[in-house]
Amino acid sequence: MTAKETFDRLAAKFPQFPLGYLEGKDTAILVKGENLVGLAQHMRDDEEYDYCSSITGVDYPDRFEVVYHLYSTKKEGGPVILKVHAERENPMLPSVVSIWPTANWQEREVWDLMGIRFSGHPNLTRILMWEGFEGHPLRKDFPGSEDEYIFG
Amino acid sequence: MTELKTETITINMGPQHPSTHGVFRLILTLDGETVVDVEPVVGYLHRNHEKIGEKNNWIQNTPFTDRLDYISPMSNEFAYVLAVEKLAEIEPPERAKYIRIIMVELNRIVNHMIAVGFLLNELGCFFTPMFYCLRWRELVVDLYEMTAGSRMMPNYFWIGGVSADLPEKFLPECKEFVDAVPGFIDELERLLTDNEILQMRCRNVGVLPPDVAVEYGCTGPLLRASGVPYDIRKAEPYSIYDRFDFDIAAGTVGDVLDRYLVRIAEMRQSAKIVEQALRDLPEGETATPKKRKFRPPEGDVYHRIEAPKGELGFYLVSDGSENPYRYKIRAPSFVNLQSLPYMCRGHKIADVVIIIGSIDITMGEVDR
Amino acid sequence: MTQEDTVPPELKRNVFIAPVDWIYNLGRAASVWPVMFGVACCAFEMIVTVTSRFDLARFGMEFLRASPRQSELMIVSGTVTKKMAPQVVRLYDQMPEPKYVLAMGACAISGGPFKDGYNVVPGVDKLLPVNVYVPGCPPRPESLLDAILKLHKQIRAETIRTSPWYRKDADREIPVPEYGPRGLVLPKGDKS
Amino acid sequence: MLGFGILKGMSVTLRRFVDTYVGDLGKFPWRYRSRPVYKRMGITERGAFTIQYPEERVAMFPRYRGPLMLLTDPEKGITRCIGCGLCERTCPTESIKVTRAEEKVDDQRVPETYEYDMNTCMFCGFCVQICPQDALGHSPELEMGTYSKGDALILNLDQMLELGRKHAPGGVWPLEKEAEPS
Repeated sequence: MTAKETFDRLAAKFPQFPLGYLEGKDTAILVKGENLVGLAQHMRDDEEYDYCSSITGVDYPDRFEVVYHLYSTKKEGGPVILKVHAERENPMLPSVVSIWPTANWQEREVWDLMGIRFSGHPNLTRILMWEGFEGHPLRKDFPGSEDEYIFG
Repeated sequence: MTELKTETITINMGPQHPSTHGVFRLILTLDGETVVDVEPVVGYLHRNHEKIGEKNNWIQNTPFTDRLDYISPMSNEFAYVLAVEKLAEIEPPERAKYIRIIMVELNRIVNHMIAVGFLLNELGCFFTPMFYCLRWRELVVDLYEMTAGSRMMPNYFWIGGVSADLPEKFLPECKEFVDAVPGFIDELERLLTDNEILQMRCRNVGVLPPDVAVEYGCTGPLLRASGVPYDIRKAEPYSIYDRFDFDIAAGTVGDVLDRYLVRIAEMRQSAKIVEQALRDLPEGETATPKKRKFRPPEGDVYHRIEAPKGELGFYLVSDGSENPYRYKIRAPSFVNLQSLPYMCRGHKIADVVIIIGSIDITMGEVDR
Repeated sequence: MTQEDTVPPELKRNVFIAPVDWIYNLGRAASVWPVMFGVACCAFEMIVTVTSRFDLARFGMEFLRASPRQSELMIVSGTVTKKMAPQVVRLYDQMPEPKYVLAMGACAISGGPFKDGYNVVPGVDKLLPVNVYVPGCPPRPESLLDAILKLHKQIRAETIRTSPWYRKDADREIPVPEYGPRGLVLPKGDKS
Repeated sequence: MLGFGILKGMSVTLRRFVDTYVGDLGKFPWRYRSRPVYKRMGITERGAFTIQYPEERVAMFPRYRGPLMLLTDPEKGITRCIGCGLCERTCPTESIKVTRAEEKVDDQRVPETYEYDMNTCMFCGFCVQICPQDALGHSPELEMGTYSKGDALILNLDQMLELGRKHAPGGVWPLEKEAEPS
């Protein structure tokens, strides 16, 4: 099944969700943040996309984008890629941990390095950096860190 | 009989601990000897791969991928190179494709040997099986050094091919090695598989049911040991894996012993693939001409391969310049490690160590 | 003529110390036990150095010790990150004296390929006094063995009179860094 | 049967143990001769696997990537390097600094200074492969450990040329000489 067919079926099924179709190397479906959980629930329960491979945050000049790569361990077929946009100021998206528990650490990583909050996450703390670190290093405007500790 | 109620205690394990495969910390909540909860703390080897990857240009990133999962460098390069080739629509020459498969499958043999060796090490069989396994690793790193020039960080795969053709001695030596692998695995199995200590300590320890394994996003031997025969080499054949004849090993129970058996079976299958690749290896070019910089077209791409530890994916965003705009690594160890608390609950503290060993993590990849 | 007149005052104690030094250093150089402290990629090459092909035990080092309390050499094998830095210093402080540090690989020397990272300490010598540096990424096991032989040479040249280990006045405890909002900071309540 | 697996495992270990020493005895005088070996033990051979390092060395493979050296053209007697600085620009860790001399020697551009910084080098080999003149090579030097970092680990032009003359008198890399099989 091609990505276009998947998109058409989803768009027909959810007329209330405005979905966007993004052409590219990997075709993606653009979802609005508030519709993400509903669509994800459908993808897991009815379409058998039970395996969420990767959650990535990208820092574009005008927006943040979170990309979800969904696969199925039960049926053939390439990935379904969901893309969600978040605004630059105080980005906030719903968490999908309740649907795919694998999102737990990956969302924590996105929060730690990219600074996108996920509402409804059970334990949204820093994972790779320490608690109390300021800033989110993978943002393009991260100034770099400074130490005042030097062995003398 | 009433059960004794005890207070739970919290103990810290790591970051410097001989059994944590590097710098990895666990906060264990214990009720006596029984594990109530485990909280893994990672990030002690966070080396900023993704930030540095955005600073480097596309070609300069290959040696950095070697340092992700430093036990299987060739697989990391393979994933990155395939992702860039998908983005820029480059087709490597036929011979290079076969050479890549040979290297990656040799890597899988080494990785699983080390995983089995470390698992035995953590069972208390201190370093004797490890020495056997590492002796065989030496033979493979010799092949790497002969071909690429470095034991651990070969930097051998290039975008559009491999950096150099195989040396003359490679083919006979590789053949000799691959022919000897089944014999060695037989010996390892004679030494280990029927061993009561191994059976008693590993059977029904750290059981991960198939549905939970999929929920947690586990891949690789961890998922297959739970009885889900999901292998990206078969499910979504990349490169030229559809030309080889091999089987997917799968377990039934999903405990530590099954993971050990799956790894043993995968080593045999890898040896089989290398044998076929050596047989079919065509003559010809191995690389497109070397460039210092190149600019792939705009776009984003995700490519994943079946690395020895699980699904290794690269998500690359290009804005048409010579540096990646976003360079994200989906590391198998990082995702697989999430299932550790689930597997450890209810077991004794000594079992935590072997459960970590059976997941087979590398901290360079977990923390990136 | 008494002994006080013939022996110059600065030599008086050396006459006895020189052979003591020699025997003492010989014993110490032949049994430098490293701590099992693998940080990153180089750790694997360190483990390989222990195994049968290169056999570290030939140099009196037997096997890597799991506890810093029983060891005197810390092979810093890999990138020391800022998150790991307090633990590295704490491990070093826990080792009994005399203690030596061997920086293995480019990352431990200067941060190596990751020196630009926001979470990487640019060289372990920013934290600890380092005795021997081994370049390489990672160094071959032979290079590590050679560095250990160089360390033996350094140990044999030590004298009891000048080594910092045998002085009472020296302040040797290294302050453990703490996590700050922008990087490592000095522990609070400590003079610079 | 309880314990059978353990006995079987112990017999494998014991057989290996005996094998090693019996195999080693068979090669007694040869085994302790100090000479570079290509490989200590093959897959099928028996005997101790250990390389007695300071006395006995593994011969490096021709493609082994060690510290950099500058190759000298044996006919002209000067370096092949023209100081173009391509290696400097391709280095991922910024470990190379080259400046070009004003005057030509023998109708060829030459470098004035060359600084190779082993503090940060990650031995990826890009500089050697990108060099348009094939003037760079990897030396099979192993004993590079020092007691101090910084300047002690930076090789300058003369040191690199000397390394090149020592290890590659023919002025080509990969080094031609194949190690003798053991």
